[in-house]
Amino acid sequence: MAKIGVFICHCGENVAAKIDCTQLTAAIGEHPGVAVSVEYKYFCSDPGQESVKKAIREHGLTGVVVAACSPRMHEATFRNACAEAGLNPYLCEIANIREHCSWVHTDKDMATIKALEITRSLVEKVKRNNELRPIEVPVTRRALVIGGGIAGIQAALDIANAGHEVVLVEREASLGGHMAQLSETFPTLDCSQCIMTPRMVEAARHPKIRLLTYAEIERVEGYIGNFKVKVRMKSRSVDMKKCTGCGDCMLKCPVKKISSEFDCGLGKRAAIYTPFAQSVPNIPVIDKKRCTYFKNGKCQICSKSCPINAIDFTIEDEFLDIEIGAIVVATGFQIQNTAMYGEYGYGKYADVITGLQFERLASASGPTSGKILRPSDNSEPQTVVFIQCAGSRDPSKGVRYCSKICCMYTAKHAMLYAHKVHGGKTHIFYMDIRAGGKGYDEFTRRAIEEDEASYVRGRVSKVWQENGRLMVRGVDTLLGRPVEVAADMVVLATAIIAQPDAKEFAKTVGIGYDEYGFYNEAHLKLRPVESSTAGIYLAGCCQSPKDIPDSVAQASATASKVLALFSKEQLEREPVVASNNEATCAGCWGCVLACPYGAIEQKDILDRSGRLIKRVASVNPGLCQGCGTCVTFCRSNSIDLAGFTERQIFAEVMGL
Amino acid sequence: MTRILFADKLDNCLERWRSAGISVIGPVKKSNSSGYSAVTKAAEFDFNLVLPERSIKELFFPQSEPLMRYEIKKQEINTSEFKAPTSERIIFGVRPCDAAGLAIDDPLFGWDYQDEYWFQRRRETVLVTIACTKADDFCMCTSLKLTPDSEKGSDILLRPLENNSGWQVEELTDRGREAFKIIADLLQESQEKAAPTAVVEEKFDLEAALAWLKEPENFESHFWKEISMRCIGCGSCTFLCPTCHCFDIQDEGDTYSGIRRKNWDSCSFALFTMHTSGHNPRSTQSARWRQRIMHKFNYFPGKFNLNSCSGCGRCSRQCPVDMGITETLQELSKLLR
Amino acid sequence: MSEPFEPKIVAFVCTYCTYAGADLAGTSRLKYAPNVRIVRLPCTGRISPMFILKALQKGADGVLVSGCHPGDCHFTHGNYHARRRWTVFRALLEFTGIPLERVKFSWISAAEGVKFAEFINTITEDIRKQGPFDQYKQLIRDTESPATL
Amino acid sequence: MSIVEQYRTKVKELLSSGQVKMVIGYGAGTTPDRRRPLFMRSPEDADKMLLDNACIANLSGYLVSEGLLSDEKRVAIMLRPEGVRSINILAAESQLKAEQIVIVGFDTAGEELRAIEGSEAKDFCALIDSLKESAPLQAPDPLFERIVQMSPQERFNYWQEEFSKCIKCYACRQSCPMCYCRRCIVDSNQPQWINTSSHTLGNFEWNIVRAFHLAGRCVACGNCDRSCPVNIPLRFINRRMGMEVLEVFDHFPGMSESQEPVLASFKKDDPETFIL
Repeated sequence: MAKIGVFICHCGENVAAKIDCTQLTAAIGEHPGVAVSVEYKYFCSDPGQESVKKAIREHGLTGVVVAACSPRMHEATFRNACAEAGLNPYLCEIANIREHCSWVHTDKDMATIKALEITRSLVEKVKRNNELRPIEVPVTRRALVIGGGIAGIQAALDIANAGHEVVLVEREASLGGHMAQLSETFPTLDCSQCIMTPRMVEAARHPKIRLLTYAEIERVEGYIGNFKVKVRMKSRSVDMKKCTGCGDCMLKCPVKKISSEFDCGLGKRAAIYTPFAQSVPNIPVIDKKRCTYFKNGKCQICSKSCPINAIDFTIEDEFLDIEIGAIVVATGFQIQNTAMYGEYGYGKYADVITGLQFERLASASGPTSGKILRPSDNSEPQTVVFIQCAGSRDPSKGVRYCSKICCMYTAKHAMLYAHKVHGGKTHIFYMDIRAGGKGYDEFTRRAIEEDEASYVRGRVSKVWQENGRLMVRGVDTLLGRPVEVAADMVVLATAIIAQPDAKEFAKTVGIGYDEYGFYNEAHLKLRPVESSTAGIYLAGCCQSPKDIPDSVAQASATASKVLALFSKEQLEREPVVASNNEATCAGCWGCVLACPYGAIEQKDILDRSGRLIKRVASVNPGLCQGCGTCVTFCRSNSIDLAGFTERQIFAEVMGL
Repeated sequence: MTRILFADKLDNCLERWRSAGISVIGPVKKSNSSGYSAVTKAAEFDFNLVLPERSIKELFFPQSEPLMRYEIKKQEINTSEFKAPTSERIIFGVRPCDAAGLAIDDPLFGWDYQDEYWFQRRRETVLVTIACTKADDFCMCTSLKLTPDSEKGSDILLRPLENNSGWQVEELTDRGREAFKIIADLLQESQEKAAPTAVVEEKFDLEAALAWLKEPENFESHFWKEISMRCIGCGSCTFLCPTCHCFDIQDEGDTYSGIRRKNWDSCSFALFTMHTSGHNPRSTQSARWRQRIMHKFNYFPGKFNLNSCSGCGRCSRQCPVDMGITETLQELSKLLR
Repeated sequence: MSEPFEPKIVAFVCTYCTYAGADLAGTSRLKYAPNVRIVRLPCTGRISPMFILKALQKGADGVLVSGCHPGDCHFTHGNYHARRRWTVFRALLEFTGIPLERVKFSWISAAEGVKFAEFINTITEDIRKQGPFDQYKQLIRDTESPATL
Repeated sequence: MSIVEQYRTKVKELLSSGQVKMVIGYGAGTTPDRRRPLFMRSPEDADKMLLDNACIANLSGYLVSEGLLSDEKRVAIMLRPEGVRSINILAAESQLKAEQIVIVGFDTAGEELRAIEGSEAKDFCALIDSLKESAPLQAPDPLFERIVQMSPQERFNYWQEEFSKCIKCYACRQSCPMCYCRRCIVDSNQPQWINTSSHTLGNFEWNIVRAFHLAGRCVACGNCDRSCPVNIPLRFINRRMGMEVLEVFDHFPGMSESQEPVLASFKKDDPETFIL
């Protein structure tokens, strides 16, 4: 038999002024199953809580309803009190008679009736509450960081420095990502390589970090604290244990004219190569598509030139299975191909380049050793036009969103150019200058005021070649007139887009993505670094366009989430999770599709001899967040949600 | 000379009975479905139906009968019983198979516990049966040793006249005589001839079928699986059957009060025999169909010396997959030969 | 009739948005009609059409269902699933003759205390104008009457 | 060769070659106008097979009867296009594997019964696409139109009268290929969401919940409607649901085995004009 205690709180005058608490106490006392009903001025006070505990002990209560303020205020308080008195905390419910009743109604009689109905429906609910215990999930205290750009490196270092193992996976042959390609960085103009390289080395040498470059994630299974990850180690054809990184092979390789991805096509590389001089690890890979041996079965010059026989053409892809507790996804971005702007002539005129190509030109380790030279004739451009929003904020041809970093790097480019080419002129076509950030607006002002960048507010309509120069026609919307500039080089501030395989990869890992392919955070404002899947976190541009400080900050934030998760051996989770009645489940998998968290899996029911009897849905309590969408979907009423079971809700409605 | 009730007097009869406090029920087709319903005017009767789709059973054993109301108080539960209605009534235009069906169920509802919900209604009801002058492919009363003008269960038997203008009246019971006394002056003596009763072909050898069913080894016969393969497990045969009588007790209500009801149930339903443990002794549809046949033609006769079937043929007539008792008994009576 | 008709309205709301919005209406001391009883669920995704049917069986003259605005769902897309269900269920109610004025759906965020209060007032007045849901109540009464024949 | 003979030959071939262990088709019924499901396991059984315009029932529900497909052997079934759509839904909802089902297709739309090409569900995609295109153009049913035109009160009364006839025999459910749950929600009694008593309230609840469970899944084969022993026009409710999902979500059930269930998927910009 149910023995429910009902505790009606006056909340001083807050409740008592509009609800006749004495009448309410008497009326609810007559409700079937109510063993005790008492009123008190402040149940949330110490003596109030003590009286609840005393009543639980004295009457042997099987459930408690506190009619008071919103459960969002004091549910935790009273559930704790119940637990202290030996009653399972989930056998306590709160009837909200303050926010939802006394504070919003003026008629005392009506308010009292309403309070009674609210309270008794919760008495009916609590009669059907089950004892619940926090779900404990064991945690493998090893993190996986996917992506070896600045965000991934930062996250890996932060986690490793806290003493936990990290597996850092990078699909290119070297760490570094986009940041390694940059020249100087805004707003301080310090050299990107100078701040990046030490980080790369630190990550590679860190005793807690296992660095897997030229590696890709094949499969992710499991759930928070207990992922099983399969990593494909792509074959380098170079024995990593032997190779000393002397570079002889690259010098001897006869195929040398491959356009360098790292240099954005402005430089060349061999078929056996490291992406760039400071690569970490400094071990080359063979580009099998271009290598003469792999194409024709003849050559092997690199192998012959290697003093220590580190080159082995027979090495195949290897697979590693790693147990992981938490995953940081830091897979970065791509820049948009601006081919859709035929009118800007990218691809047609060699001197129309992207911002990233400009970075390579300006980089001391780049193809021009830091000199700004035109790709067409290696001459120094005297006038450079920068076109901002060449793709961003353009719903018709590009993308709708702002790529966030272009205003700043364009200002930086103008500055770098001014510093390197004295007397050179810059014109910047822009839509708005978005320079929010520490030192950012000052930086753009400096570009304008000290380095005489000429900002023209308006869009460029056409770029064409005339007498060896690039003619740029646009409009100055502030002056309201067309502008035409003869330039030697045009730099397009192209949009940041998601990695081309971002959506596929999201499915591999099991996280959500938006229409652009950027990964969805669990909550844009309050949980910006968590993905919608528990235990998987997001850092850097894979979530949305960001600059370096933001990427680093987000990376450190993911590290703090991972460390919080790793702070205990067991992960405790609210037991408000779904579970399935396997006997009645029809195995239609509607719940599997409907679950926002991928928390429902298929489970085979076998008989004693191992024969398949049927397949049913099975909820993984480690992943379930307790929304209950599956319950509503389930036609056979097989799935139910603890804390809000069908029985409880039914009783609550029927008790109204 | 026989007494005749002419159809044009029917409205007067209804009026007489109504003034005597007797309500009249008869075969009616409305909303595209036929059954026995309350009638106030003769024009509402539909005597052309071979058989109403829903059987007469629901007038004595309603599909959902409230048994008692309960109110849950803190210290006690108050209950009040529902009684079967006590108003007198005449069901006019009953088919002989339906009347016989009621007679078949009488011993069932009274063998240990007298089900007053049934017997109260039986006592208060006069069954005025009309002999059948036409039958369809599903009628099988003759196979059950009944006839299209069987008297079983009836209080009055009417035989339609050749010219369809009325009925010859045969009073079978005192209750029938009572009811017809009220309209005695509306009946006429006449020489009018009754139309021939319908010819219903005998569809199976009942004795052979019964003998086969009694053989214990046939319980596990492969026959059951074969014959029931297309059965989809709905309850339409059992619910339309005039003699099927299984029911379930349900409480319906909210926190404060509710009603305990007696609802039809069907041995065709997969959950009919489901145990709380999850075990289901009749876990296949073939076991359930076997149970239905065995119950009607083996267990029920064993207990009451009666077959629990009056040959109305509704089970076959309305089966969504064209199964039914006829086919099953036909097939199994063949097995013996 | 001297007593004005006081409709009974049952609301099914998600705890993260509309429930919190109702809390905000309370903390802002906004005044609204006392006819609504709230049933709290974790998410609109948990709100089954059967809840609505049971509320009607319990004698509700109106039902309202409310949760987070699209894109705001705490569980990322419970409300998108709910929206589809509602669309379909509404069509079903309409086709079987349940007046749609009696079953209302809304998005009310945790910040929309004012919207909540106004919404409750509007729906209460709407349903008061329509009067008790007699057609449905007759069905309920029928279940309580003894078998007639 | 008549079309029946062609099909008999085909069935014999399927069975004698061992390609399938059973062919589910139609045989003669009790009366000349009736057809009943026929389970053919040997080539000779094919002689009992019939095929004509009276072969209306959608037989696909038999495929999910317990144990039939568990030995992974193939089963052939005679289906109209709606039946093929049922197969797609059953496959999409993991109740069977489409490649295990050999479809012997035919169509009774129009005057003449005609054969349709294909042997697996995926072979009928083009046909089903064209059904989707023509779905909105279906000739209106006068009674359906009348129901739509009614006031809510009239509609309520209309349906209550219809539902009051319901005897809860569940023939609608049992004959429906989509009602494959091992335990129907109406049989779930903790809690008892749907009153099992067949008073009009209970009948209304049952019929509305069944229609909801079929929303976006019903292929309008008509099995429920034909099975109903008290002739409740169930097809109308299902049709209304079908119209809704087609109009609002562009969903035509049973297009392919990879089609997502309409109520387990969503678009962020699904219409929501009714949400205040």
